[in-house]
Amino acid sequence: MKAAVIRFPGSNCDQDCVLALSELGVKTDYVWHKDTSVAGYDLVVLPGGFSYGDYLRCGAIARFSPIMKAVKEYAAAGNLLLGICNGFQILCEAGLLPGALIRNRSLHFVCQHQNVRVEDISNPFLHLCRTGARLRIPIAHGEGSYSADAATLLQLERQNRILLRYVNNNGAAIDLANPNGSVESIAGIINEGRNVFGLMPHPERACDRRLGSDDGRIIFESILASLGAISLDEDAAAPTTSRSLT
Amino acid sequence: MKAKVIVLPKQSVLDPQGVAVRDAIHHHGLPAVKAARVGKFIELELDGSQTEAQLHEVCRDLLSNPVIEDYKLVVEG
Amino acid sequence: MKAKVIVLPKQSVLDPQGVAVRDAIHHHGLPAVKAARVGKFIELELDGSQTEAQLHEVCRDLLSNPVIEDYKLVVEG
Amino acid sequence: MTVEPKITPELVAKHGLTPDEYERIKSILKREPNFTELGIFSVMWSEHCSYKNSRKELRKFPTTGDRVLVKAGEENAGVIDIGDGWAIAFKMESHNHPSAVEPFQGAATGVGGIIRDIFTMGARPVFSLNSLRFGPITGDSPNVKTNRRLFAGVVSGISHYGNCIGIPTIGGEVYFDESYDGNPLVNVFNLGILKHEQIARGAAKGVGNPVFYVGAETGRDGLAGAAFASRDLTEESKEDRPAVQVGDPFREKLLLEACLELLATDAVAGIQDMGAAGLTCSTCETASRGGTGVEIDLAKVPQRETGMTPYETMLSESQERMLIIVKKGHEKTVCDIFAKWDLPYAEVGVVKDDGMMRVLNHGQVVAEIPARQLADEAPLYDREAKAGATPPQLDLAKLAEGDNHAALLSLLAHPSIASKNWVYRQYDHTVRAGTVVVPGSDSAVFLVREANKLLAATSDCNGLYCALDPRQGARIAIAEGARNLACAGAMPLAVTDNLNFGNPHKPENFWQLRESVEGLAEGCRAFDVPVTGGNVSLYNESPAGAIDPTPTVGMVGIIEEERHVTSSYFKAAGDAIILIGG
Ligand SMILES: Nc1ncnc2c1ncn2[C@@H]1O[C@H](COP(=O)(O)OP(=O)(O)O)[C@@H](O)[C@H]1O
Repeated sequence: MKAAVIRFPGSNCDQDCVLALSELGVKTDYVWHKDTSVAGYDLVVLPGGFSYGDYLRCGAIARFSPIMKAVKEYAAAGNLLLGICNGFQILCEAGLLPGALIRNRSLHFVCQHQNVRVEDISNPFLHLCRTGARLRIPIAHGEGSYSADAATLLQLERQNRILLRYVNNNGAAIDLANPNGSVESIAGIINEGRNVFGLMPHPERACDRRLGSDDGRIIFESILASLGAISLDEDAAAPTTSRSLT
Repeated sequence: MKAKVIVLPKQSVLDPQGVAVRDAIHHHGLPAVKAARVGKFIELELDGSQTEAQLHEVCRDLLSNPVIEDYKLVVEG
Repeated sequence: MKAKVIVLPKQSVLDPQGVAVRDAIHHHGLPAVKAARVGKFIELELDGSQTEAQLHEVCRDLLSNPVIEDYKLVVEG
Repeated sequence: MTVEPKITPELVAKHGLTPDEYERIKSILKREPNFTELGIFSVMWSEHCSYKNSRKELRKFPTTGDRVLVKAGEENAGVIDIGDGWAIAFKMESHNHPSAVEPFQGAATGVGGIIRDIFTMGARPVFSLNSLRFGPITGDSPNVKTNRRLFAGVVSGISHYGNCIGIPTIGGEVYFDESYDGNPLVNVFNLGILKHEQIARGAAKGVGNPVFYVGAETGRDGLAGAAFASRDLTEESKEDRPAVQVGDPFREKLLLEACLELLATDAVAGIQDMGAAGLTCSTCETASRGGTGVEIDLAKVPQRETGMTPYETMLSESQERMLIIVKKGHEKTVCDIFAKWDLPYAEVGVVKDDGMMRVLNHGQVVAEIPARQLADEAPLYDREAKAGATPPQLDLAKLAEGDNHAALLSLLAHPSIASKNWVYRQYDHTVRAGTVVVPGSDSAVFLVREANKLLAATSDCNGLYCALDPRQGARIAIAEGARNLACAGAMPLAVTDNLNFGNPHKPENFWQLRESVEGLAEGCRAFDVPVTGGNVSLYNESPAGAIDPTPTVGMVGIIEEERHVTSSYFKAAGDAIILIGG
């Protein structure tokens, strides 16, 4: 299998994503934002960062970059597309996912290790987890508060498209554990076709136990398994709680 | 020739900046301010070769996000 | 009763947002836009018990940063 | 053409030059300088660029060692060997004065400046630290409100720039004390990684080589900021301050990637960032280091504003710009890479063999100065040093008996001691997927993946100790740094320092500077760590007085084995607690 990490000029998690995938044995290429094709890839990642400085709104300008036309066609054909942090913002701006990400309610950038709960595993990105599993993954964003109107939320809920929620150490999605004011503590959602996943936490920063958590690996491993690139003993891989050190 | 674009969060959308500004004004000792909303003001200098429809397109597609924001466009001169 | 405050970066100060917006508009296919400046738009709802001088003070001390920004205040109604 | 002002003694004084210094300028030029040349001398001979009041003291630092690849003062930053062909470049720099005027942009552009210093060396920046000082922030007095605004503004400025460019800020320190009322200190540190053979030099080598300007267009920002940083802050400084520099981290990210991509080719003969004194500093320093001359034409410099005079263009401190000496024949490589990253670039001049810094405007000479004398022969001063009044001694016997429990709580609640989570939560400290020990412990620990090396870093200085005894305080700062590293499992490698003091013309301030430098030097010898570079910030003084002497130390160590990595938190109930030392 082959993965592509899109490189916008202000991407800054592109190298981390390539590293995480490469360490799992995936051949991964950088694809420049001025390119116009993602043909031949089995996974496309929109990495975190500040794509075009994020001067207007996060992801607003990136949405119009030349590569995005190809990315949209690629997604429309049912291929796997993962947007992390700024990548999630771009997916929303581009209309590939509903809703929008607005300024954190504290008005401050927030960087910390964060618990998130897996809400649904009937998708290619989390199927190796157990529903309700708690993952500990870093977040780092200033505009990560998910916002959508009531009709959209209802639809997301009904179609089991909310995949991750911010929770506390006991796995409860209480307001105190919500780092940015996201509606219904939403940390990640999927599209109707269940092939486009956007999330604010950074799984690529949680793939190495030395960094305090390798809970992010399960997301990449799920992707690989669903593409048939690895076969895993599901029980061994599925954490019911965090596998992190602390 | 100039265009001015005002982009404001929709009434239904949470505006944490607006709340923070109102609270700060109260702290400053001016309770007369009942509410505040914070948006963007964008001033464009034009050479006249554009149409108003083109400007609206830019406002809708780029300068604002219709999911959470409304915009107002005024072309001058 | 309402007040509207426009805050813009001073002319001599670099406005990276403005440059990014202009470039994005060009990419979008509208070369007619020669320059862009991006600032803030703040709408205040008032109960009428304030004076204009108080509002100016809030604009100067709180809503704008006089070192790099200018503001304009319009009180309505 | 605008008519340039006539040079008068008042104008000379306004440029911060003494009559003696002016005479020296005339003897170097063998004539009167014109207005542009006067401006050029004034910035190059400011304390900020020439260290004319501190250089003799700085020579007391130990700067050599087995691991030193590039020594302090030779280039933009020192370079230290960390084994297996890998090296690190690191340095600390202050942005105190700009942050006092505009905390957000002042701190942000400080981060941008130190990062440029590091990638100018050919290194990829991998993490940052920050060391901050403010006046008290609890209470309601106007001073306290200002301090809170400065504190919040500085932290969000660092957060904005560092997060956007994608370099984690993994540690630092914050102290609050009256002596910093109105005189905040913002010291920022960056470290980069490179292979030995990748070390880039800031020298204009190769007569006939073209000189390129790359990066952001030049505007009137920060005109004469270096001179501004070499004065006391007064009420008027708010009036005559230079146009504030605004940082653009997005542009700098592009510049960083483009420069590293270019340095990986064989096209570059020399590279230098445009920091304080921008074009002036970069042209004369590269010429001086290369033993060559440089000629540039200002008409070719990308400009953001219209109608800029040669004086303004030469003295502008616009951010995110670099000067690159390109090997002749490799021009296209430069153009291709900078076009790819959508950055402005221009061939603005050429390397000459006559030792002159020659500035043209549309082909007409507007300044012509011997480069080496301008860059390296600023007058050096021995200032008078005299110990100030002995600080009052605390009589322990007279301390009132109190409620220990309440005393402990109030200590823990003091902003200097309380958790700094509010600060470092705003800094992206996990980007680059290498932070092994996050902020909150004694030292941060970072895994540099490209080199597979574990580094630890810390910044330390207790200004109060230094006020009581600057020599002892400085030694303590080094010892504290070394202890913090040891507690993370690391062996200290080297030190960078930022000397923050008051006006050096006052004998007691100069005495503090001298004592502190000697104390730092003693500390470094004791731990066998060289100083690889740093920065001097004097004139941290308001009408209320000078700051406490603050020789901030940034120390880096290496952890040989992963199992040595240690953090400072209690891990589990029942673990033994042992107190050692004392
Ligand atoms: N400005 C800052 N930026 C990032 N981290 C900081 C900052 N200030 C303090 N910290 C972190 O908070 C922790 C405690 O700092 P400090 O109180 O200086 O520790 P100590 O007194 O034990 O040396 C350290 O890990 C330090 O790196």
